Amino acid sequence: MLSALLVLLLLGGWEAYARLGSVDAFILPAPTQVAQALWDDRGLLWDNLLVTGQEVVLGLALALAAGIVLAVALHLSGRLRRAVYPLLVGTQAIPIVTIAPLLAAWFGYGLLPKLVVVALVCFFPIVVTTLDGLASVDPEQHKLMRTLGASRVQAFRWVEAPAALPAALSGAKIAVAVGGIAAVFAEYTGSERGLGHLLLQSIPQLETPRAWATVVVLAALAVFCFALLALAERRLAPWAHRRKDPVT
Amino acid sequence: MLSALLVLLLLGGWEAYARLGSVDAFILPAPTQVAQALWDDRGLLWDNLLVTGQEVVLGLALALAAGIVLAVALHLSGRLRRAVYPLLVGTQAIPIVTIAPLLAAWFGYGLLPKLVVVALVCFFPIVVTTLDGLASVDPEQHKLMRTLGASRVQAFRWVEAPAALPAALSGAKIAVAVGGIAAVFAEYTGSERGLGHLLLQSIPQLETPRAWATVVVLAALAVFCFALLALAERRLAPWAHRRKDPVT
Amino acid sequence: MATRVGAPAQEPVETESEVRLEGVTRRFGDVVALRDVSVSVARDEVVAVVGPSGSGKSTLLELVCGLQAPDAGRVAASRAVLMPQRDLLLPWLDALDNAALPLRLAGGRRPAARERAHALLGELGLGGFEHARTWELSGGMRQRVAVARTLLAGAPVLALDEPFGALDAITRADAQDWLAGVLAREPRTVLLVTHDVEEAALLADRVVVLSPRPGRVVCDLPVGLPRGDRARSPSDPAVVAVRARAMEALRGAMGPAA
Amino acid sequence: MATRVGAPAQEPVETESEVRLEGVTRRFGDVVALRDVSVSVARDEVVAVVGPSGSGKSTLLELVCGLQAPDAGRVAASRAVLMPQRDLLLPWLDALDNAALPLRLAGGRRPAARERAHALLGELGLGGFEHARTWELSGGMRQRVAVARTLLAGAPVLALDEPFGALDAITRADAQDWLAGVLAREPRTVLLVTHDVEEAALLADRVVVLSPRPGRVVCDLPVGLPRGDRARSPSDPAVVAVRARAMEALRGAMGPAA
Amino acid sequence: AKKDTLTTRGTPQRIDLVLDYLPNADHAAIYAAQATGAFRAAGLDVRIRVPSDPAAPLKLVAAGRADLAISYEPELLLARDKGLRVASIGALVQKPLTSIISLGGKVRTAADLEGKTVGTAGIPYQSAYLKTIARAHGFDPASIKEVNVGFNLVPAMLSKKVDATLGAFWNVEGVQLRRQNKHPTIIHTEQAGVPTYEELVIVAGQDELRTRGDVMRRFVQAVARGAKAVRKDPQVGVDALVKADKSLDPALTLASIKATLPAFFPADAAFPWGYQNADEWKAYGQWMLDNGLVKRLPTPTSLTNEFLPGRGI
Ligand SMILES: Nc1ncnc2c1ncn2[C@@H]1O[C@H](COP(=O)(O)OP(=O)(O)OP(=O)(O)O)[C@@H](O)[C@H]1O
Ligand SMILES: Nc1ncnc2c1ncn2[C@@H]1O[C@H](COP(=O)(O)OP(=O)(O)OP(=O)(O)O)[C@@H](O)[C@H]1O
Ligand SMILES: [Mg+2]
Ligand SMILES: [Mg+2]
Repeated sequence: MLSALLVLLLLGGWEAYARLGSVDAFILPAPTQVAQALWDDRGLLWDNLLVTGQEVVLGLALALAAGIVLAVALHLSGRLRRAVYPLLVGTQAIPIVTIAPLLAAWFGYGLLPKLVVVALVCFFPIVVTTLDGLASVDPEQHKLMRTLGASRVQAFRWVEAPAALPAALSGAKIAVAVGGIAAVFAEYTGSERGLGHLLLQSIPQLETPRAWATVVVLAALAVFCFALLALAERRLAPWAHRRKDPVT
Repeated sequence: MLSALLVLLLLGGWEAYARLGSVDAFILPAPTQVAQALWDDRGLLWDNLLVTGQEVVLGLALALAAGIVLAVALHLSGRLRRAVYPLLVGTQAIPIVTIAPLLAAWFGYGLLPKLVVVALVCFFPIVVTTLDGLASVDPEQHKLMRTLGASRVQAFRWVEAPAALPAALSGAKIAVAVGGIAAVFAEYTGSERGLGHLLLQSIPQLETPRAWATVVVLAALAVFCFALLALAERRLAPWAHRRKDPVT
Repeated sequence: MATRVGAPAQEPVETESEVRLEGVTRRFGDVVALRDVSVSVARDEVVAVVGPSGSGKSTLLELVCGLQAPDAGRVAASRAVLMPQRDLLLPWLDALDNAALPLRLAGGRRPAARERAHALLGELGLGGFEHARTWELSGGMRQRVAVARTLLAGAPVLALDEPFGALDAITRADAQDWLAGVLAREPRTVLLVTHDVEEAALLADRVVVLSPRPGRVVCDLPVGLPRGDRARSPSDPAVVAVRARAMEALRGAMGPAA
Repeated sequence: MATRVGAPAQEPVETESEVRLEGVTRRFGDVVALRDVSVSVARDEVVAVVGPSGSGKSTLLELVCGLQAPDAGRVAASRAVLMPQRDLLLPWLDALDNAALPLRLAGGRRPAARERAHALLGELGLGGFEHARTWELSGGMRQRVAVARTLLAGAPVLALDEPFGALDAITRADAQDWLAGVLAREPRTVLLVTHDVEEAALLADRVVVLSPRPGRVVCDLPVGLPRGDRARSPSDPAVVAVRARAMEALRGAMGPAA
Repeated sequence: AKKDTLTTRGTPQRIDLVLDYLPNADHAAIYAAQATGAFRAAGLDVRIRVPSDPAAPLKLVAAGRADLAISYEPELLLARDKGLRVASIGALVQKPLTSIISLGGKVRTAADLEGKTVGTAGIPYQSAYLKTIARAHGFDPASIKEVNVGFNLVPAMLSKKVDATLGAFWNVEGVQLRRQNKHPTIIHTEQAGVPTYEELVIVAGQDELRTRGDVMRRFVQAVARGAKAVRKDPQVGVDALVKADKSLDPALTLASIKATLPAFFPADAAFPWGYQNADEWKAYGQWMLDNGLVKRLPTPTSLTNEFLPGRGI
């Protein structure tokens, strides 16, 4: 309700702003023009969405796997954490343009370098939140596991993993939201298809409505992935989402 | 110790790989070349670091303020959350190139558009983790506040805010680590100075060692900011960081 | 006096009782925690509630405090503050700040609030632990901090859920004496859940016995000593009598299972 | 039998006692929780520990379980499993899985583990709540789940920290009978912390009384009934006698403050 | 006083100039005009802006968010085809800079491109260049395997992922590769069958031509003076550029300016600096139309030489 209203208000304001010529259409097209482009280019957008979607999904899977394994490894060994964590933080400061030539030299121009870029961008939030989640487990629960004779792995399986799950999912939500844009960057460094490629083509051709339509599709992809994960969260960690207020 | 060893091993391997000519020096310079560039260009790097550092610090401050205010607002109103959260997620999918002309039209070419870009990139992790932190407060603690007659604001001040603090700091750490790269992107939208500008200029000039030296400086900036925040975390939320293991 | 109404609405309650439950039923899914419970507590009266584990005692207190709503019947009560069964100390505050929390919530300044809390913690035998972090306190110490916090809320009605449950016999006797003293000096309306029938008989004006789940009122025993006379000993005949009758009622309610 | 040694190392302990503390001191910063405490528990003996709140009872159990190390003296014990004072049920598991946790940790399959836990929860009066989430249980129910979990760990030594502290008199009596029965069938070495002196006298072969902080052993009272005879009643003269002497010792230890 | 010296008194006129890309040797004339005070002497206070991407300057000028921009002739024609009201008022660089570069001698002439793998930056008209070149040399355009390598034209060659690239500038990457002894083969597109065009042009809003003609004239003439100063002493351009952008390598910039000097001025000395050849524009526009890059033949109003030194009035 409010949601729809807000969106309408926003679109209305934007339309008015664009229509009143406050800013030219090739800088900011009106929503109706974008909608028109969405419709006209639906085939093009859909085909490229499939390409980018594949990159996002596979890249995210890679990021999730790598991120969680890394977080667990760093959590289990304090020495490893002190050694590797700063390096991980450092990786986040590497602009793709700098390593794009290296990635191309190693992996060519196919799907692989895109997956690597998406994974590189997405794994970090997962590592940070998972690690913080693992570290903030109630010490008393650790004691409980020790007294029940649990091994390190078992303590992880029964206490640390479930306790850290909500935090890890926070990180995954961040990753999933930026996954699309990561794929776009990856496509910028050389590709023949995908939404990023489409953007790269539409911007110099001054196809501004198409560029914005592409962005709308990207945003929809992000929101969709995010919503999916938020849903998964409620199923995976019901104890962190119980009703707050029994009295209305 | 292990940390130093690991770094040495990594650098050694890299040096060998680069020196053995497996890959052209214009694609991947050897660490010694990068070190040389770091030394030779120290003045240049330092000057540009100051520019980028300023963008990062101010942009992050903006992101933190906006992120926390937004997270709190979304937390307090479920309707607002349902309306605005998807839009926020959507913003993360907007490639800067698309809105760069708009930013230039609105904010000109000075510091402001850079701050906006940095803030746009950095505020999202803060919103997500803070919101998740606020939502996962123990319902029993909410009951306690209600029975003690606390107002909504007081419940926030005494229970929700401290309980969500560790999660919010997780988000801030992610933000701080990607702040540098956000500033680099921001500088791509047009600037004469800064590390991002330096990087872009080094590409056509084939100054690969300088590009990598710039990346090293960026990484150092990220690690520095991250470490600072990790330190702050231990002081701000000691209860989430108490000793895990009384027995050695 | 706030009124919370379940399904069948009823006419307004008389005002001399500060807490009044009428025909209250509370369900959690298939589990019926309380069935058709009516209890009322007059101003400055102390009513103890005893009953088997799971008979709905904590639920009853949360209803009185407005933290839950009845599924049927009505609940009317002045502002009541709950001391929850699990102490729920906030780990980001030290012992003193935890106890002083209600004073801060009422708008008090930190130094003044801590001073009052300091005195109370001392009376409860926690002198020297004012600055301890919550995880540095023993179980009984935590409970006493929670008691101090509840008292400082200054509400007309106190709903205490096993306030001394984690205390050893001696510390407990001290704490009971202390509470009786406090109530004699500044009378309050108290609903006291306890698993100790002797404690009930010692501190209360009336003892309400609940049946096993679904909780119903089995009997409502007046202690029969003058209201306000709080200096009792376990050997007072009235106390011994009520204790025995309550035990009997409990046993009877538990039936052949016991 | 694991040995944990504090500052002054000593010679090996004899093996007939399954738990042995010798001259143990434990400090937390300025707070001395235990000072020069020596206790030993023979195989299958049940020793109750009573003492004022904050006297170091929980600390003593954690020392025995190897969760803390002494600052001085030595601790030697077979594998001991702790039932912590706060139940520490895991919110991501239901009641049954919480109770079955130690079986799973020992490598058991889920169906078999849940079956054993199911039986035990039934004996403890929790039939029908096997699938309840932890936050749907009452205080006393949570505690019983924790007791079941501890028993299922199958360790030779049980360290129980107020296992029945949140139970009403009747449920508690049932639980005590049940525990006595379990121990009669399959004897175990037990260290039982309780604030209820009667419970101590009813269940234990010996009652150790600790002084207020810093905890020291004030006296060590044998109940004087044959080991293994666990079917006692509160009115047994031996029980009554030990109860009285323990109370006296406690009062004495608390000194003029009481 | 010389005819092209227009000195204005009073407060200088503020001009926002958006470059096509980061400052480089191509902009030597502009920075020289700034450094030698030619702008100030012309009563202009020029603020040089570096854009977000090469497509932005045209949009900003068309939207009135900038006064002038540096852009590319093909981009300008494309923009006009999309309805942006912009026009070129002078050529900053007279020739195409976009070139085919190859390392390792695999491609020595345009004819060698047959059957080769060529990296491009993925810009649409680059494909059209390749097709035109293929046809001009009598081989099947389909035999060229085009790979979009984004920013990484040179690295793609260095890592031998492509045999040649189309898109790098012969006066920047080409010069630098030569200086680094990589022995690049450089093929200029206009010599390989693509119609010639002016790589960099000064762009103004079409509606401003009338209203602010005086300012445009002063601007173009000041830049012309900068260009002449650079021709006289390339070091002037180097100093001005490096002062404005410390990340530029002086030696490379000097080499690059020297290499570009011939393209800074019309081949025929009879024409003033900045002269645009309308016939060449027409031919290039026709080529764009033929290759489907624009929908209509560009009109002559795409360019005007009216504001050049010694023209108009
Ligand atoms: N939030 C809840 N969700 C589901 N069931 C609940 C909830 N709270 C209480 N119950 C159920 O209601 C019944 C009464 O619980 P309550 O906590 O009131 O018992 P109690 O008398 O306080 O017991 P105890 O003495 O053990 O604390 C129990 O069967 C319990 O499982
Ligand atoms: N982790 C800790 N850090 C600091 N002090 C502690 C810690 N654990 C226990 N103490 C202190 O040690 C003393 C003994 O605590 P312990 O929990 O053993 O008492 P207890 O006998 O179990 O009391 P209760 O009956 O109230 O549970 C207390 O003064 C307590 O404050
Ligand atoms: Mg209860
Ligand atoms: Mg204890």
